[in-house]
Amino acid sequence: MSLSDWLSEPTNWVFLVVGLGVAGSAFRVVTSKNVVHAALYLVATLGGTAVLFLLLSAEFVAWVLVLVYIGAVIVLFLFGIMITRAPIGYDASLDNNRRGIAAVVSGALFLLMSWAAIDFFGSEPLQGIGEGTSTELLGESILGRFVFPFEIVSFVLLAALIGGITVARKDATPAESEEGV
Amino acid sequence: MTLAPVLVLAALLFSLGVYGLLARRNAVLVLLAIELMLNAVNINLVAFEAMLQDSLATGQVFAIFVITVAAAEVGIGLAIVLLIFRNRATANVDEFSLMKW
Amino acid sequence: MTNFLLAAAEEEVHSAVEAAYTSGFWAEYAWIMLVIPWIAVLGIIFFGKRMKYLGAEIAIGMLAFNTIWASILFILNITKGVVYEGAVTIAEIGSNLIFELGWVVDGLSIMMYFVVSFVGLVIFIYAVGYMKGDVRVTWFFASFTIFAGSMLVLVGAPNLVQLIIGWEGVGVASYLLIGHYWEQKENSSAGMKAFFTNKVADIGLIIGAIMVGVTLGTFKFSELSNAAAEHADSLALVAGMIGALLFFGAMGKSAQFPFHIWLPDAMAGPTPVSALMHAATMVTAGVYLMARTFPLYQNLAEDIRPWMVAIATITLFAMGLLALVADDIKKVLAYSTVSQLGYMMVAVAAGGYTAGVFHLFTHAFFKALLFLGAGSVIHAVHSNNMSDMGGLRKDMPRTYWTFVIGSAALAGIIPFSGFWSKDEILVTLGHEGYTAVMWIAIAGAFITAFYMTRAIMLTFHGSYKGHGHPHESEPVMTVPLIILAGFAAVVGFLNIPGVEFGGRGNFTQWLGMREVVMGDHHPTAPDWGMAAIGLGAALLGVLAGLALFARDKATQQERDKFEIPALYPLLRRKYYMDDAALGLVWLIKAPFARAIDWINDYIIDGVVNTMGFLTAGLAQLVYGGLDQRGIDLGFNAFAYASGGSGERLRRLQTGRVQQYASVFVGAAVMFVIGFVIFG
Amino acid sequence: MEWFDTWGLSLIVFLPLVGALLVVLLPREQEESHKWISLITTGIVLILSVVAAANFDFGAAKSFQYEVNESWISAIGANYHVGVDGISLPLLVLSGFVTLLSVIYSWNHWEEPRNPKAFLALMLVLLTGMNGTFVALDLVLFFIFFELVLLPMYFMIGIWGDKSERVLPVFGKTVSVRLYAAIKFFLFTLFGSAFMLLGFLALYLNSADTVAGRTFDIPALIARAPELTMLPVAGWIFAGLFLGFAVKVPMFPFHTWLPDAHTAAPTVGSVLLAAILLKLGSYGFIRIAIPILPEQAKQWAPVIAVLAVIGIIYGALACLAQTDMKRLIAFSSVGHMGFVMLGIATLTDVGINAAIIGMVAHGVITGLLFFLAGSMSHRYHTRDMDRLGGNQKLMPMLGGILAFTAMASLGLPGLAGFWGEFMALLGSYSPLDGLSLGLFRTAMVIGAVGTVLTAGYLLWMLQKVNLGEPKAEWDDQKFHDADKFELAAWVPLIVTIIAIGVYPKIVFGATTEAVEALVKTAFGG
Repeated sequence: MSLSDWLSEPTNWVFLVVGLGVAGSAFRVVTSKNVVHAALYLVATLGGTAVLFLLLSAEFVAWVLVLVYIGAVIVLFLFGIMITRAPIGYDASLDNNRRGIAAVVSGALFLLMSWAAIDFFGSEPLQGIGEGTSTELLGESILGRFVFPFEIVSFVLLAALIGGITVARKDATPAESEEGV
Repeated sequence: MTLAPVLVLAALLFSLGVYGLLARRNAVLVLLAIELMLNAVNINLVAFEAMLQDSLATGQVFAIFVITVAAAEVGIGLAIVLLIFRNRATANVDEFSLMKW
Repeated sequence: MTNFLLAAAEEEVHSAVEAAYTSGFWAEYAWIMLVIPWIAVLGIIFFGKRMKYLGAEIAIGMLAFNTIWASILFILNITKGVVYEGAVTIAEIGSNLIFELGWVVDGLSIMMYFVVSFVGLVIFIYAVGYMKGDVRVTWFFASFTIFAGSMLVLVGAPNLVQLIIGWEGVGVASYLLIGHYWEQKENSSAGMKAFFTNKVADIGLIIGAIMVGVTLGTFKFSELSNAAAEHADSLALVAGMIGALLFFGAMGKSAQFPFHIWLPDAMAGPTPVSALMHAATMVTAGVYLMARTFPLYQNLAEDIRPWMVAIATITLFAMGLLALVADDIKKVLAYSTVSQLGYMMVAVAAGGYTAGVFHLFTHAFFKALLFLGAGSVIHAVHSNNMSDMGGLRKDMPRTYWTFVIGSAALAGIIPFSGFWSKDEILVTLGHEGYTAVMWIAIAGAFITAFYMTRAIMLTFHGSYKGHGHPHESEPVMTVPLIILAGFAAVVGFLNIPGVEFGGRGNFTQWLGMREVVMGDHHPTAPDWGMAAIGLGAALLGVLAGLALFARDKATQQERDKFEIPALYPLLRRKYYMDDAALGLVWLIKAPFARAIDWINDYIIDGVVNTMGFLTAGLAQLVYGGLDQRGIDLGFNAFAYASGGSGERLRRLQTGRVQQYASVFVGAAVMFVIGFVIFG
Repeated sequence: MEWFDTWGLSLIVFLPLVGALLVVLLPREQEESHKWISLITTGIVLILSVVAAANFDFGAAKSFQYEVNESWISAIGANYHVGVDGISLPLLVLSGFVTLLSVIYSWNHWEEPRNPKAFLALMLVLLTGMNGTFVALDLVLFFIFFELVLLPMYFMIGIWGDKSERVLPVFGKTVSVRLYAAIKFFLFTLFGSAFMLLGFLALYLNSADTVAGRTFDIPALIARAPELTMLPVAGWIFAGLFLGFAVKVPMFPFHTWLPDAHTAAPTVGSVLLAAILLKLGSYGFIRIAIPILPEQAKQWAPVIAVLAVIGIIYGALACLAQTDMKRLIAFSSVGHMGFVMLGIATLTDVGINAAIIGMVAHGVITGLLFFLAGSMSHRYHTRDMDRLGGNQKLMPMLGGILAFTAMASLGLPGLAGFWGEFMALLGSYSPLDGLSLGLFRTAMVIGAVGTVLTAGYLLWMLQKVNLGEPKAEWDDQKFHDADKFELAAWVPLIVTIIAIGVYPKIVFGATTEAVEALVKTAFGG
């Protein structure tokens, strides 16, 4: 499939625009010198991802992503940032001094994974795009075939909730002395 | 629309996540990077689901699970960061050193 | 070389002698002598402080009792002959190793019982006067009694193990009494030196005893003697080694060169201690051991005897020279003692059992007398140094005359006791073919007479150089002097060849050990030629001493330097032996011990601690992951493993959390790439 | 007395546990009752041990007496099997004896943070562990008691130990002396006993061809020794047992926990540690390692002998470099246990008898030395020998006892310490047939040199601590000499030292036959 063929499809244009946006904002998430900005860039990334999900006809997941992530998690993050009084604004010390290694490693990882993706699924067409997955199917699937993992996840969530409260409670501070042997 | 570009995008997000994980000092930012990586996984799941057209929509189901777990992880992770910050007045990963022998 | 056992006649004589001996009540209950000193020790420790003489009564009473008992045995031995051996088994290991405590009563041990008890009694009485007003009279008598008890255990020992018990016991008593004035470090160091030197020599005694025990299956002297007499094959193989080792042990206690170094320092103890232990009895324990095991040397361990003779000869001559330059009167006597011990040892080593033991016997009296006399002088002038004395003849007539008698006996002037015993040694040496050694011994006699004349001149003649007005000591001290002087004068007659007392010949016959008939050379008539040579040497020494020291001179050092300039530095430094010994001890204590300590703390413990830290790090790694404080494994485990070793290190290591992750991810990538390319 | 024949030993072992329970149940304020309960319990235990010794059939010392063999964990064939023979009897009596004296001594000697209740309870638990180890005839039982001993001692050191801090060499870390020592002690022993446990399991797995027949029973394993010792893995099994016991003894180079633990431990802790705990290791060698794997014992004997001799010299030299009195005494244990191990390494009846009497003698002598060192540091508040001196003048009675004990420790003939040393040397002059004569005789000579060094450091210690004029810093202080509780604890030890020294048959009477039988079974002849 040539580039012109690919470009002749309108959804691909949409994907291109959204994908570049996602990639760009994701890049800013990990490079921004401002904690709040980083969090907001993550919002953009996630929003882009939601659009992508819509393109891939996964509406339900897309809305879950928007609601849970953008609605809850990011808010949590912002709270965390506020509470830890991370400097809101430019802060050069947000990165450590091993960015080079990190860049090389992640670059290599990226090359490897994209090579693998292209090599194995290079021209795999995506069928049925735009048809949409019925929420009913998802519901049946989750509460039918996957009910057990679902229950476990709910437990994990509960445990995380309780754990988070326990850990962050003010009076549950660890012993003052760390003189242990 | 083909699969490969989506996968490449996911790989890019994952790699950026790894970069953030390795290069960031602030614990909150490290958590953000982890979110990026999880998100890349989600994209993969959904994309493969779109390719395979599974009758159970397994990919999407698992994407939802991942989102749930990610939420849990963020919750507990931030709680820890908070706690450490309260005791140590820093959220920098390389200054966490709670135990001495 | 006399082989005293004529193989054919041996059995016959042996049984005949055995039949003639009797035991009787006094011998069968002789263990009482060995036990009551220990009861006395307890009595002194618990009740001594409350008594009028602070416990001396108990000690003296005990020794008086023992003296009577020993005298009875002595008389029985002279008239009838006494032999008895009894023992209590204190341990049996398997069937072939038996430890016993017991008592042996025969000529040799009776002689020693008598010497220890009698001389001890006299010296204890003297000590009551000498120690009056001392800081620790009770403790002094307790230790002294420990000594008496140990010495009796030693001489009464029927086996080597008991001998070792007594041997170390007298060593401890010596340590305690030399360090009696332990407030000064020199004194306690002298005690330590004595104990330590002896302990080194004891290695020989202990290993020798072990070899005897393993080879013969018993530690008994009687068995040892029988085995030696019968040339037991098993014993013959190791006899030379055993002989050398036992002699090594004896060298320590009897202060033979080069173990003599402790004895002069031992003079730090109170004078009665020097008199009884470091002159009369304890130091002769080595000679006693040689005499006890004499058959071994006589029959099996012949090849080491020349070495023994050589060591004893060095001792008797070289140590006599040291007595020439000492200023401390007790040191003069101490070196003299070492020299005389050399005489005893040379006699025993050359094969003169009787000669050696007889000299031991006479020496006990006259040397104890000399020490007590010196003590009396020291008591009067409050100084040990002869440079603080002089002219005491008029102030202390009784001390003077007894001292002169003692000196005459020591120097070998006829008819005092030393003459007879020394003469017998010279005769034995001549007879056994050690002619060169004999001439050295004669030269030694010259030196002996010389230094004793010097001591008398410097102490009792000339003008008084000390402070205050010296007075004659009180009777409690002078009466013992007179008693000992009497004995020192006459005991020599007991062994005039050909002269008999009682019913059983003279000293030579009384000493006969029960196990084997002593066949060493003992002349039947006096050897007047040898006597003349020996006496001549002694008189020459006296004359030389008079010539040099009759005139009063300003200081000690001046005189010495003037007279013997070449030898002086060497002798003043005691042949550098003490320095060598100190160097050795320092070497062990400082670099060696410190090195070991360093190795322990840094290397062995270092390894241990490293393992500990690593393990703890690992534990923290695991624990950290589970910690309820929620410390995230991925973030901090490595940080914990690294431990809190400084801010800088910590930063570096915490950095490694992410560094490790980099490596981890990078490695995974590389691995997959490699797998893709090559797989 | 029929019940005694069967349950007497169990009473000796578990009565202290009951006592500990009582102590724990009573409220903390009732110190007097705690003390009395402990005293009565240990007293009864000692009396029972003495009764056991009195009723002991010395004619049959080689067989186990008062034996009880009940099924316990049938799934793995572990039995509750206890009994004493001539080898364990002296040690059993010793442990009751020393513990009783420790309780008496403790009456008015408490280290901070006092808490007599906990301390006494731990001491009683310790007694259970020690007695249990000496009577256990089943490997599982043995292991449990062997490990049970660790805990109370760990807490004793960790809680009542030295409160100061020290800087570790090499690492430059500052650690709390007591915690460091406690953990080191615990980990070291645990490290060794892990290997020991592996050895036990390997023995169990090879103890029979069928699963049902497998057993942890020590006499049964000894009976099977000829097959066991031929196993290909037997060498590894012995190595495991060796490691476990050698750490406990401790042998060079596994000894470094000992000086730290002794120095840091409270007085009574050091006493019990020196007097009894160290004996568990050498007892294990005699009871388990040698009779079950005789061939391996033969192969390892030269190694043990060499390590023992190194320990003797090493300990003595290390002593000479110490400035801390307690640490010096601790290092002296390394040397003395070296003699014990040298005796064991000879694999002869003489040598093993030497080891047992050496163990008993070291128990009473070094125990007493630690009592004295503890009492002295109680009064001077320092153990630095450079600051001490003139103790004989300040406290004549205590100084006299110290001098006596030092003399006993240096192996003075006529006192208890002599026999162990002398007979160990005697044994190594003629070790078991097949062992290298040259090596063992060299070991004998070096060991004899070791006695000289031993005398050296003990006399040196006496000179520094006891003799001389007291330092100026003590001028205006009042020192009270040994009090009645101290004397009550020490005099029995002194009497024992003299009694064993003069009449070693007290110990040998029980051991000889048992040891002879052991050697004969293991090595024939």
